[in-house]
Amino acid sequence: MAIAQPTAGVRPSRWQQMWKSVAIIFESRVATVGLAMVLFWLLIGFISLVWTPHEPNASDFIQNLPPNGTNWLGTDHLGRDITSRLMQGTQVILLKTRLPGDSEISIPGGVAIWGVIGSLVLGVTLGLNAGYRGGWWDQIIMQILDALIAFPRIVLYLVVIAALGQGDMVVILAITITGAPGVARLARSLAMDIKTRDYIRAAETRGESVRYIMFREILPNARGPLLVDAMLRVGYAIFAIGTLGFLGIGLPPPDPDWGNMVNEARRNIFSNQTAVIWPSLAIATLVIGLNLFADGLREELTRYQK
Amino acid sequence: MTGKQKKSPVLKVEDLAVAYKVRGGEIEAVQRVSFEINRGETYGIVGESGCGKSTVAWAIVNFLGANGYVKRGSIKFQGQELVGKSGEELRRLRGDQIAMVYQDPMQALNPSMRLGDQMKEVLTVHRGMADDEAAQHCIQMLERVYMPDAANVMRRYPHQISGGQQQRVVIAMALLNNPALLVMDEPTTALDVTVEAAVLDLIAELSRDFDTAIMYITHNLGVIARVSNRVGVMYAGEMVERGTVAKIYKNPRHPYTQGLMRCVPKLGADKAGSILHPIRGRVPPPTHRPAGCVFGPRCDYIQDKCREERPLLRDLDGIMVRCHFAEEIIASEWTPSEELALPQIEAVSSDSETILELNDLKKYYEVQGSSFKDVIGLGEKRYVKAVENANFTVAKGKTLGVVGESGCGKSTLIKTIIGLEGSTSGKATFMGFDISGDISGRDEALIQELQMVFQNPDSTMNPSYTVGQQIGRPMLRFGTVPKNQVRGEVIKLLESMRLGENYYDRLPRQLSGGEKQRVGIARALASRPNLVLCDEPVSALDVSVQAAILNLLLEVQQEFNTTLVFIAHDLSVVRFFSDEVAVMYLGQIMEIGPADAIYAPPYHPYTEALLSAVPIPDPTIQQKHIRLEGSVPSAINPPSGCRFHTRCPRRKLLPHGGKICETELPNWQITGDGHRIFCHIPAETLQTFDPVITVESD
Amino acid sequence: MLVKDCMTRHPIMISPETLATEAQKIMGENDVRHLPVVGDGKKLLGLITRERLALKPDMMGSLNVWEITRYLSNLTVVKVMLPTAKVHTVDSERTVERAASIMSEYKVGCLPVVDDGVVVGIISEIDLLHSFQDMLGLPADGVRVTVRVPNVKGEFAKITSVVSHQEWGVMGIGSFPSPRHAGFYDVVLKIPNVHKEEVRAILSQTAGHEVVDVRDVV
Amino acid sequence: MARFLIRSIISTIVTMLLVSMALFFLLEVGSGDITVKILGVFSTPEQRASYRSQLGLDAPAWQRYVDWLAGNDWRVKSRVGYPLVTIPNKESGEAEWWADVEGQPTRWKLEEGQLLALKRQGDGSTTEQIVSGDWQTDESGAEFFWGVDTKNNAVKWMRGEGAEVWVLTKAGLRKEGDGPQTYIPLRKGLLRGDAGESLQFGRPVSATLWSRVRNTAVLAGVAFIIVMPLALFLGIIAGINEGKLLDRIISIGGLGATATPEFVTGIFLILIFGIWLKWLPAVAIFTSANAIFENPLLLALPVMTLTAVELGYIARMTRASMVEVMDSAYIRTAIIKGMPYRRVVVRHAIRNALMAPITIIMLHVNWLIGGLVVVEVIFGYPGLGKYIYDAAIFGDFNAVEAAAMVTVTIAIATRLIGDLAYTLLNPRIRYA
Repeated sequence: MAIAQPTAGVRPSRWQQMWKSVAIIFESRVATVGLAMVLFWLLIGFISLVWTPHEPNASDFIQNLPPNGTNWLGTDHLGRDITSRLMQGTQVILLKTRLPGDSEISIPGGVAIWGVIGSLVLGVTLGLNAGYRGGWWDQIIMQILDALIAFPRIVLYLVVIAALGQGDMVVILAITITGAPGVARLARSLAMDIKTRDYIRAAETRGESVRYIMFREILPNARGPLLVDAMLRVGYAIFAIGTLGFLGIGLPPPDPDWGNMVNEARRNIFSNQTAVIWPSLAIATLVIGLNLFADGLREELTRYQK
Repeated sequence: MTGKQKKSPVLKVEDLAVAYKVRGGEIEAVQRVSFEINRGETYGIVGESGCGKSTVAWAIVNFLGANGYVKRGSIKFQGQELVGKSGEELRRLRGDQIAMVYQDPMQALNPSMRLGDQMKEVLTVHRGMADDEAAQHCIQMLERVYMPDAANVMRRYPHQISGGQQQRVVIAMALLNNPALLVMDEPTTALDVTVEAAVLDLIAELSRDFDTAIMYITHNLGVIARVSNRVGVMYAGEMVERGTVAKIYKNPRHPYTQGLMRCVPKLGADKAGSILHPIRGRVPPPTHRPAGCVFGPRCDYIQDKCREERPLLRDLDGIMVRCHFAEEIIASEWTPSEELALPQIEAVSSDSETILELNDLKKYYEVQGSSFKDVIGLGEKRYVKAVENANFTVAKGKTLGVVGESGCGKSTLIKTIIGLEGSTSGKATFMGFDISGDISGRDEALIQELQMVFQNPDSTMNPSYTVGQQIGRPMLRFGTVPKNQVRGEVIKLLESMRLGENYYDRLPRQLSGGEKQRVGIARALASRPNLVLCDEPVSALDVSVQAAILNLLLEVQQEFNTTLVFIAHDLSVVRFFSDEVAVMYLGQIMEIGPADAIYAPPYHPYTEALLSAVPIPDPTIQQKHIRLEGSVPSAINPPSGCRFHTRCPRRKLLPHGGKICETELPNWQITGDGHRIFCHIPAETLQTFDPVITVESD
Repeated sequence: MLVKDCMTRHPIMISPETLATEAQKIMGENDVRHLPVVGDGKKLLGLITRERLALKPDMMGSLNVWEITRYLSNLTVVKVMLPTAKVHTVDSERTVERAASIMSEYKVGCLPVVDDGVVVGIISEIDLLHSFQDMLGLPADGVRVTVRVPNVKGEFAKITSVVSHQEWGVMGIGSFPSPRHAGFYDVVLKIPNVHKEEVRAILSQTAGHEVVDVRDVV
Repeated sequence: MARFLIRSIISTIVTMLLVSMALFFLLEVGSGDITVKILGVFSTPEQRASYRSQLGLDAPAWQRYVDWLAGNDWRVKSRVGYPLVTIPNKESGEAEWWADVEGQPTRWKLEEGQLLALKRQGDGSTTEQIVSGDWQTDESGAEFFWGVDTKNNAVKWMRGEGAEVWVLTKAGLRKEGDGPQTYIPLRKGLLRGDAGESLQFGRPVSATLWSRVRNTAVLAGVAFIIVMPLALFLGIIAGINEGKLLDRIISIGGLGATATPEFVTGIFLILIFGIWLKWLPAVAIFTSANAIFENPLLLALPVMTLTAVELGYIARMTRASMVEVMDSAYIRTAIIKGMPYRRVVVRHAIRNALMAPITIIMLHVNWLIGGLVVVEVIFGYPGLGKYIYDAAIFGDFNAVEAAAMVTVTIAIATRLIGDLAYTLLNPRIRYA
């Protein structure tokens, strides 16, 4: 066959290929800006693991100081350094999860990350089963998911926390439960689309097992949209953690939590306005960054597919 | 009628170049295209996909999207330059003096507006006509395009009428303002062959009555031969040849046109016309066009000059051709080069064993109604009778072709055989084992013996795995090849598909449609099956690639002594390919027998109608004019008696206008040598019909 | 013969914003003498003829060369066209002779064919001449014979019965009041594949009929 | 269409049942001992157990679920032997349970081993009467009596074995003899509009819930009226200008507004309008449940916060849908038919483009409710959201259940409306 081979025999290395797929991000200005915002907070988080300007939980300073040379962003109503608290606030969201019990053990990966991973695992499993098997499987799974979706998200959080109490694991569970229906719906619609393809027929005519078809034939082709969705979900999760913290039922103290910082500073809003601004900005920029990144990525991916 | 001179062309396109701006530059999708269309003339533009045919059409109506523009050349409509006309002036021309009909009528109609409203606005906006007056006009026009129950159709929504009717509505809508130019872009491609034939008749009639100039774009050489007087052949964004249909079809001068003619099956009087010779390679994308002659890399006659210099359009006995050596190239003296050589088909001994046998196989699907009773499960159960009493045998190493229009049950038939669906009743045996249930009840060894080749090249391969992984999977799964030898076996298979070892690590998106289809065939053969079911394996491919795939299938059949069941909607493809042919209509096999017997009298009336509908790319061939009325009835409540009786053009040959057809099932009439016809009309009468296709003797 | 059968369909039409110079060019390139000016939906707004586009001396007198150029480059056809009210038009369902009488009465060379205000075609004197030729069977070979008959009921039937009795075909037929012979009609017939003397002999046999002219037309 | 409707109605009913079960079991079974919260941490296990049985919490969970959902008077009736009725209390107006003894509303109490029947008179007062002859005997020979006590429970007394119970009074826990063996708190059930008593306030939940729902409806309604037309308009404008500057501004602005949590938006609005500009009250003090009607300005900031969040979301949805529609073949047809651009957009595009957003907006209502909780907490707005929040923090599960069921009902009802609207807009389903 006289087909010109674009690579002329030399196959690009794995790294080159990976770079090529990553490079899509930089095609989109929106995604690049979003990524920069997320990376900024990740970097802050990693720095805070080894260094913060002051002890985050210690009331070492005068209360309600405006920004100054020592306390770059001022102090809060208990005289704690806001800069240090803000920096450490990234940890519980993105970098570590405290295990229940009195032990001081933490596992890597923040509450938001584990929550999203949880909803991905649960949602994808349910969604693939509903979408690929169809029939009664679909009816029953969707009915259950519909019931979950019918709960206003925050009511579900409140109910879960009212029932199980506060804690990192509870928040992860709450995020998992509220996120799973959305993931499942997406996975289901992707599975329903993909299962009409002829390569699924080919697998069926080979007598492949249902599990093989769902996880080996369908799932790899659904990963693009699922990844973009997961990115958005990390944003939602941070959003939710912030909201829970703000409502005073989020991650337990003593480690600083942005939402809770806003909540506490709000009570002193007339005497100290800066204290409420910083954590608010932090949450907003991180969530917006993730959204921008996901949005730009999605746009770029659909363009790429065209 | 009169000796009136046709003074000026309705449309005159000169040296047109259309470019699209893309990231980092622009692509010239169309270059150096010139042609003109006269009043009342139908001008055909033919070419494979990606040749820029549609771009020309969009350029004429100046609808090239945000990033496309006419880079060079001129488009003159009725003496006025269209390039650079203001938006408002263009708007007034569109829908008034220039109208357009394109491929998918379902997409072209607004799903949430009544058809009447969509039609009326053409008149109310352009002519400022009152609403009820416009409605009257629309109904008249719908009646003019033979739309049954026109007044009622006005109140309907697009999804409530059939595809053929949708296309009639679109055509009627285009003609409402009596345009001087009608641009039609593949208007019948999405339609079934009998519906297509009726729409083509309609187009010819309208062009005559309204004196409208029609620009007819299609990939189908047969359709061009039927509707148009003159034709332009496009290849890779250029018009490589143009002239009258009669001349070009008789004696094509450009190597590409010649190649096209050789690779489309012609449903002629004899089987020899069905031998196909593919063009090697594929159409280059606009970004990778060669420097010299665009067809150079695929041309059998390529010389140095062709690589260096772009040929100009030259006049050769009234045909304009873009080739340096057109005088020296004579189509009839062409012989296939070695790589395109046709497989030698040896006659398989006819007494070989039966491998597949179906006895009264039925497949019904339960459907849910929409009444309250149905929803709560108390309604009467209704069924789509997708396959009814299928009876046939296939001998080892032979090919059975199954033909029929969409919805005739041919796909369900093979899904049932392969086990994607279980049958409702009846018996199916394969190699002596029962296969009437679905695949979950079948033995591993049996599954391995039955494989399938799929229709759509874009979805036949899993985009996430490499070619090698996908071909290797059946080997691993069935353990036909030891694990460490899989790679070698896959490469062997790739080579017999004429794909090299370097394809092993490629991903599907790096392959062309034809290559993907080859890999699909390789995957089906990987488990060394005895029977391969092919579901329209070439219908989504360009004609020049189709031929290569068909020939490849024949070759592997020889090599592996595989039995094939081959589904197609196109009678001409099946003829060359099959030993036996079955014709299906609405779930029922109407006629079955050796291929040659199907294409000659006695015909089943449906086969006869199908044959007369197929567009044949040869203007010298005469076809009987038989058109089916109405549309295919629903398979939920198929007509009683003979399922074809509602549309049968031959029914009146029977006493009492064929009353018996409505009430009683016909018997199978055996007309010798395995040829069976399912019809009430006696075989002797059927025998007296003239052949549908005759070659004009001049 | 009705107007719709002999008119030119899909004539070249222009929009009112077209420049006069552009209209002139279109006329020249396409060899037409009349251009209907139409709005959206091909509604007739007026008519442009060559004369209309010619510059009128009284208008030009006061302008210098530059001003004329500028005037012309901005002149749109809407300013010089004959407005609809003054354009003679014809319905596509009218007879050809009706169209001919309008044209001769008003001494115009062309009529836009208008149905419900929408231009569906154009009929010119050339078109009428074409149908006249067709009527008398001009393009084909045959014998053209002129028979003078009295203006009495039944005379025409006599000719046709003779023709049909002979099993001749008729390719064209027409009748005119005989020039300078009041009370008579000249009937012109075109008959293929016969000898002209044979025609003369047979048609002369009818009492009262006189063959005034017979000739082979090639 | 009938098929579609029936399906969605059936599905809605099943969903509601599932939701109510999930809610009930999660809260009542999952949460810890509510009596600790009511009686305080210093109460003894004995006191708690007694109080638990008075609340009926010692019954099996499924039994309590049925009682909660469908009431239990119809079940208990056969034990008492008389029909059970509710009669409003003359003073408080709250419903009281009485047994209907041949037209005479009656309750009972056990005092010093004596069974007394309290008969309600027409003026609301009661007369006492000793009814020792009403004791019944079971198989083992023990004498018992089923009746209605003065605290709206169906109770079982055993003759001569008055149980010791801890009764909660205003002054604290008090030990009483002559207590019943078994309590079944009588209720009409959620389906009949009885959500039980608030554990926090000791009053019927429904008494306070409805004014809260009304307040929230006002807040959400005002926000909705502002958001919908504005968001759809912005979305359409952005959609037909795809890729241009205007589109970029609307899209990215919308994304920013949606991605910012409500409490952040709210705080910033308070800072800007309440503290820096001093245009609006920074912290609204809602003196009474009717405050919003007396001073509508109090609504301004909550509405603005909700608007900011919802606007971006709906506008972006509409934009995406509009972009897709404008790219479709039938829009191309309309343009090629020579329709003016305005007409193409208005007649051909908008209707199709609005189908998707309308269903999504309706699905989005429960997101809106989430926003409402936060907004009401920030601004101290006496609405449903704050009610749920307060109840959840206290662990008042009767109140949480009732309020959550209200929100779920609203969410599901709007979804049904969304489905209906979609059906009406989309002829493909309407005439399927």
